[in-house]
Amino acid sequence: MAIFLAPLWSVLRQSLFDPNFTLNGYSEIIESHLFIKILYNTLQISLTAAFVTLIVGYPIAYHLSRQSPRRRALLLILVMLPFWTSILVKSYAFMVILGQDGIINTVLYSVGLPKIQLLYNRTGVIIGTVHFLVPFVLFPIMTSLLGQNPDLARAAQIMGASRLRIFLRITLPLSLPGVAAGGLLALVQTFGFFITTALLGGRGDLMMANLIDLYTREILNWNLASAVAVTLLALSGGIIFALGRVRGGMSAFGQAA
Amino acid sequence: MGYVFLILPTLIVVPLSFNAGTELSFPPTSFSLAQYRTYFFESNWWEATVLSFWVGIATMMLSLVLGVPAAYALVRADFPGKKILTLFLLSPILVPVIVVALGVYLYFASIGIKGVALPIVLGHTLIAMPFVVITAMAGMQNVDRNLEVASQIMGAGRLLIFYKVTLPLLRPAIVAGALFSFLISFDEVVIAYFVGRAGFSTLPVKMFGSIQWEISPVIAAISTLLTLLSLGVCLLVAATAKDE
Amino acid sequence: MTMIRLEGVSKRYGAVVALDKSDLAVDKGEFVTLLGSSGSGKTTLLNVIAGMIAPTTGRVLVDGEDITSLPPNRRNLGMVFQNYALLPHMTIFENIAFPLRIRGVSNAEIRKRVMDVLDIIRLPQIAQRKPRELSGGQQQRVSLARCIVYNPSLILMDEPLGALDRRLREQMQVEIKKIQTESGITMLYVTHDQEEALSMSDRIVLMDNGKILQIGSPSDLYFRPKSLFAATFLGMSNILRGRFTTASGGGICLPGGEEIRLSSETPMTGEIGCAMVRPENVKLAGPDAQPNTNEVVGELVMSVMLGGITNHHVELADGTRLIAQEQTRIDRAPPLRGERIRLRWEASDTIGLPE
Amino acid sequence: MTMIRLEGVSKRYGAVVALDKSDLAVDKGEFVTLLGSSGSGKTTLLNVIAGMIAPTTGRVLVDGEDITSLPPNRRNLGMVFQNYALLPHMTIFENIAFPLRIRGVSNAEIRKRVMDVLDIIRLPQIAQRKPRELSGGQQQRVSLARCIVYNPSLILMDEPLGALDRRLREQMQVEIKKIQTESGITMLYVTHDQEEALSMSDRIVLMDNGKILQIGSPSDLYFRPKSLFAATFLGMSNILRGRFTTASGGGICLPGGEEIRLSSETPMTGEIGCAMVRPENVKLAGPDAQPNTNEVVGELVMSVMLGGITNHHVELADGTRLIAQEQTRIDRAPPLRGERIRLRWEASDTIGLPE
Amino acid sequence: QRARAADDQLIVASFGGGWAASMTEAFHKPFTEATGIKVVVTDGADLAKAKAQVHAGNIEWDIVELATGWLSAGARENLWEKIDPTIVDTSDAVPGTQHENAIGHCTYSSGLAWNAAKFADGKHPTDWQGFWDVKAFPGRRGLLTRVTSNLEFALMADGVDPKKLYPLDVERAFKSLDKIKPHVTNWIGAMPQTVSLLQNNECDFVSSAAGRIFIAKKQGIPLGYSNEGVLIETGRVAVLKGTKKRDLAMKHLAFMMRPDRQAHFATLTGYPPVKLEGIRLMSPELKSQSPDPASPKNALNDEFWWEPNLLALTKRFKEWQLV
Ligand SMILES: Nc1ncnc2c1ncn2[C@@H]1O[C@H](COP(=O)(O)OP(=O)(O)OP(=O)(O)O)[C@@H](O)[C@H]1O
Ligand SMILES: Nc1ncnc2c1ncn2[C@@H]1O[C@H](COP(=O)(O)OP(=O)(O)OP(=O)(O)O)[C@@H](O)[C@H]1O
Ligand SMILES: [Mg+2]
Ligand SMILES: [Mg+2]
Repeated sequence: MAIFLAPLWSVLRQSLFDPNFTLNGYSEIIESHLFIKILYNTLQISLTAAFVTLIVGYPIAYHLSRQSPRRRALLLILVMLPFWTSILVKSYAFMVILGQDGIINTVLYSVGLPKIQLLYNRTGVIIGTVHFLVPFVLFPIMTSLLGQNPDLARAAQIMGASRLRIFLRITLPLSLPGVAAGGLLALVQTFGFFITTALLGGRGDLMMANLIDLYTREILNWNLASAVAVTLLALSGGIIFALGRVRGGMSAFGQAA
Repeated sequence: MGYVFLILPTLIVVPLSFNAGTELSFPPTSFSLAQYRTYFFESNWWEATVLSFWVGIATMMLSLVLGVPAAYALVRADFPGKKILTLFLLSPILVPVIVVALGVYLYFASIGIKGVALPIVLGHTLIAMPFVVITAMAGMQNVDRNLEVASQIMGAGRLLIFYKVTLPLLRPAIVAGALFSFLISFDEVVIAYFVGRAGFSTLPVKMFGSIQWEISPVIAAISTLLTLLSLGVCLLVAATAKDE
Repeated sequence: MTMIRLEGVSKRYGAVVALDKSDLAVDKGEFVTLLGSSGSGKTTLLNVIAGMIAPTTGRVLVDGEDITSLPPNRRNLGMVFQNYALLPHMTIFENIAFPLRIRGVSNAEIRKRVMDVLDIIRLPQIAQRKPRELSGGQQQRVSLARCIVYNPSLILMDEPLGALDRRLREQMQVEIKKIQTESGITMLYVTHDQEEALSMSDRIVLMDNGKILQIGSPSDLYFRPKSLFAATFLGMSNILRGRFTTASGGGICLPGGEEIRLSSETPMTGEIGCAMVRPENVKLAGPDAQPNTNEVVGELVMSVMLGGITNHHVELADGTRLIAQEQTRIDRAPPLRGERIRLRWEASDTIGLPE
Repeated sequence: MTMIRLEGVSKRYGAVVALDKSDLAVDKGEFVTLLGSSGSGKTTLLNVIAGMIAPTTGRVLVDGEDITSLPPNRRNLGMVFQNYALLPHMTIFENIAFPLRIRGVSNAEIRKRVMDVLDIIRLPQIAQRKPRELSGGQQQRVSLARCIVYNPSLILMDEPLGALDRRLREQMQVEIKKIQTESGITMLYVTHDQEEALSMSDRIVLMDNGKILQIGSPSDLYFRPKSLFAATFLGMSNILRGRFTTASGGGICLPGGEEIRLSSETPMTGEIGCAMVRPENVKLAGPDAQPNTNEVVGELVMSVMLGGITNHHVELADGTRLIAQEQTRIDRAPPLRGERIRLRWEASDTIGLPE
Repeated sequence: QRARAADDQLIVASFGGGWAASMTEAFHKPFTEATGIKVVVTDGADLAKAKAQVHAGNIEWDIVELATGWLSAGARENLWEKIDPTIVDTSDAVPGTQHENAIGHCTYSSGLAWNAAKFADGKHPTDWQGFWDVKAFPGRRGLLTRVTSNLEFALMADGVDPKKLYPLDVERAFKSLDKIKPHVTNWIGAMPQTVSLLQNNECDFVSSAAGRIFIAKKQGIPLGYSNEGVLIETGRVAVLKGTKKRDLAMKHLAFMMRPDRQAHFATLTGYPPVKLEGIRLMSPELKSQSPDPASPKNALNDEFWWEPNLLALTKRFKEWQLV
């Protein structure tokens, strides 16, 4: 418990004392245009990335859950690959794939389509972030898919339900706890991301964590850094609560539909 | 599709690792094992890897030992402030890791925890445990309450039920949590760097050091080796997994 | 000697009253059956005793001690679940061995005892399978085995034989009864099968709609039902509505004017009530039979052959349906549909009941 | 007109033969019951027809078309699961409405039809509850409702009434039978209850140990069992072992020397075999009764009262136990334990069976 | 662990990688050979960690390599020991490279780089005016996403005399930046990316570091780097406040001021010495590749002007970036 309290406590204290009690950090955040904008950015990037991650991760999790244990183990190797490669090397690899002379654009160009800018903008940030996050959403979803009673899907199938309907009305609703857990893991992590944005983002892609990093390590203004961190913490806490609501709301929606 | 997205960057990285010289370049201009030689024989890469492994494994153990019972309590028990406590347990991953690292560092310095690996393990556990908690909590949704009650009626105490009934049923979630906590530790730079001591760097810290100025292709070699390693482990698991 | 006593126990789920305020006392070594229709609160009552559901009101006492808030694992009882509750990750052997391991029984002893109960439930060959590799009835038997293997002082069974065929069911009934009488275990047994309740129980607790309606020995309940529900729930019954009279002992006057004589006097003279007679006591009178006191005439609606027995359904002029039960004969032509039939029975077989 | 035909269908799980090579044909509009002991392969057979289990060998044909590899949702059938398989995240209303929504039925129509079946299963008030808020029997009924609500052309039911008490069960039997006859649906019905099988079926498929033993009408199976298993499984039976003789038509000679006459001739003269007689055909002869052809003497072991019927268990000198079933009388003193009893029955009630 | 506490050992916090290897090669190894004192290099020098050590009184590093801005920021937090002039000889050095809290042991520069395979001479800008001139030199531009050096480049592009940049005219700098903003396709987050972006044709002209380009060129990657309009900074090393081995550390600093060592370092990295004697020891070829601090087209960075302004300007720069 102490090791949980310690960092939090020291962050809170740093945000309020410098070395005497001050609210400068917070007042700066509230007044500053920059913070509001970056906050908005952060939310936008995080939510988009988490959402896209779920969209990308769910089919993979679904596919994995339908495999025999042996094949699943084999496929999991593929899924875990992104973990083993450092983000800088990965950013290089992304450049080879998605860059203006990259594989994708070369293919597009050769079939007469215009090249598209996939890196060094919001798209790049999302791609990089999603790539890192997919394994995180995959496991919770897969776990909840594997835990489902197969008789339920079978019963629905006998009643004549198509695969799509079984998926939408049974498999998906029953896997929502896993989706929520995965989404939470993904979302919460993006709040702390900064290397990805710095490497693959464009001019406007600044996140709170970039700022905190800057203040902590280069400007040494720990008071301000902590104030930003506390704000971020409060924010993500709020989002989690809101998400909890939505989840309740979602099952209510399922009943009504 | 999804799989392609996940593996494509790795497919690029592997050839990068066989390039000679100290710059990345694709497609590779030469073939050599120079990067691997560097990794195995120069500037403590190997020691850093070993340290990272031990830290990763210790973090995994500790996160599981603390995180799984915590998740169990959070799902099964009913007490006021449950949500707040959940949030509190999750807080280390809600705060950018640099802030956590600072807090941990100052705290350990103040209570005088010494040693090479212990502070890193504690710091990593802090950020890895929330993952274990979340995955285990999601897994608990699939554990039939009735089974626990049935065991209780047969006379099993809470602890025994937890070990003999809940844990085995939670196994997939725990495996995922274990994997996460290991990987998070194995991948983590900032905390390992802050609370680590001079001369004892974990692999990511060492890699981070070597990419400030240039992206050394050694890193591509390391990525390739780790990929191969995980491949080996998973093949082993796959070979032993029962086909049901 | 009273072992379990429930005092004013009830359970509500929001607006749903799953169990109304109930009192019940079970003696040591007694075999008590909870009998009632689906949704009548049997499982709820059992779960309160097991400690799995906290009652909304009331207390549960064991040997005079209040255990209402004692956790299930400290109550030393055994339970067979309606939905089996087998541990999916363990083999059948390990499932059954589980309570023994909790009690620190030696490995050799565990082996022996598990194998013994597997013989009792007639599944000696499935020890190494997982629960999901068994059929429904097999799982139910394993659940039973897991409960009797460790001889708890009180066993709660929730429809332990519900998924078994009659033959196996009867064999299992005998085994359970044997275990119970030999070891003097107290048993609280839930069933929806009247025959099972009648043949196994020392006492039957008849439940309906969350309420205990009558508690008594099997023949009490069968021959002296206190309510129309009890009469109709246990076995088939023919009900004739009418007005009670006191003329010579006790009787009931049917709407058609027939007077039906009852086995005993009725205190409710002049009120609307029923006469109940069991189908097996109703005879088809041949066309040449003498008139009888308790006799009605109707039209044969159908005859249903149920193995050794055939039921003749007869509809009276006022629409009341009666059933006469006879032993099946293939050598004799059954009466035809629509035929006029005379039904008769003894006054001593007729019971008066309030509406 | 044959609707379903199974040709050489079998299912193995590793070394376990869940279903041996089986052939079966079911006509359109027929009510066929699979009857068998626990683990005999009933659920397996049903699942093969439903398409949930791929058979190891054999083909399934519907209307002459091979559907062995057709997915379940294209077979247009309904199924009631032994473990209910209700969707936990939907209300009861939504569970029952589910197959209707699949078929694009309008909302108003869905409302009406769901409410109608809720009435049929006698649970009109639970529409808004979740499955886990129901008792076992209530869940089973909902599962039944969900299946009949959309009138599939073939319904498979796996012990749909197993968790219900007799009264409700009989009501449900009537409802199911009504639905089936009125709409001409073909039904394949699994039960472990002989009475249910006998009273509901057009034909019964008797199964044991993964094999189909006999297929026939209820009275075929009851009165003309082809095997000892069939004889003993359907209803109670008394079995007397001996050696077949041909003396005057057909008979069997018991070890004690008594000659038992059979209803028909036996081709197996000289071989060891059995004579079977139903308990309800066995009478307790009073001490003054005339000697009879089929008559044995034994000692009364016990008398069990089962509601309207009492079973007298009698042990012969060679240890064979016979049961004589009589209607229960409270006005007459029952015979005492250990009393010597003479049992008799008609030759026409006696069937010869191979060992 | 116990060995580290030994008196005959110094701990140097370094940036790591190839840089650390060169530092070891040029300074630490010869120092150990000469004195028998072991030098342990630990990766990832970091100002925040330095501050944390001093704050917690838990000193682990003896010597710290300083990145841009650290000297002044650390001085504000009082993190550095004063250089002991009785031990360290800081005379005969390029003016402005030495400080009471740190020595300078090399200079490095940031400037303009391009893909030499794609742009022949004359087709690419060679100074910041050219970089700003999008008509004369069409192409995609990349700048590092930080306020420092960008303001200087903007002013030089706007015609301010490189020798009279400080105090910076901030308003003018941002106005100048406004002009180039639409043409900057890449805001680069990490130094190594500058090379890979050129190499993979993601970008045509970038601001990068001389040493970075030097190493890449050695690997045969076709890059160009202009020695005009560069911003020259000093590579510094300081002693962490409160170390128990202050004297030993000073001795090592003194060793690092040796001209021959600095010249050796230059051959490894391309970073020229600060000792004038060292510069004279450089090969002519290397000398021609190195920016000349004395050239009127080149500027010298003044991090002490930056220190009090950094927080506010960073904020302003990020804000400017976002809109
Ligand atoms: N997955 C499986 N693996 C191995 N054996 C199995 C599996 N599923 C069923 N069996 C076996 O196959 C046999 C037939 O099972 P089935 O479920 O068809 O029986 P059933 O007739 O429905 O019995 P019940 O009345 O008890 O439900 C049983 O002995 C059972 O143990
Ligand atoms: N969690 C719940 N929420 C709401 N109502 C419930 C809940 N659990 C049970 N009930 C209701 O309480 C009543 C009694 O249920 P119980 O399970 O005790 O019945 P039962 O006698 O065991 O029936 P069965 O023979 O069908 O198993 C039922 O009407 C049921 O619907
Ligand atoms: Mg129940
Ligand atoms: Mg079955």
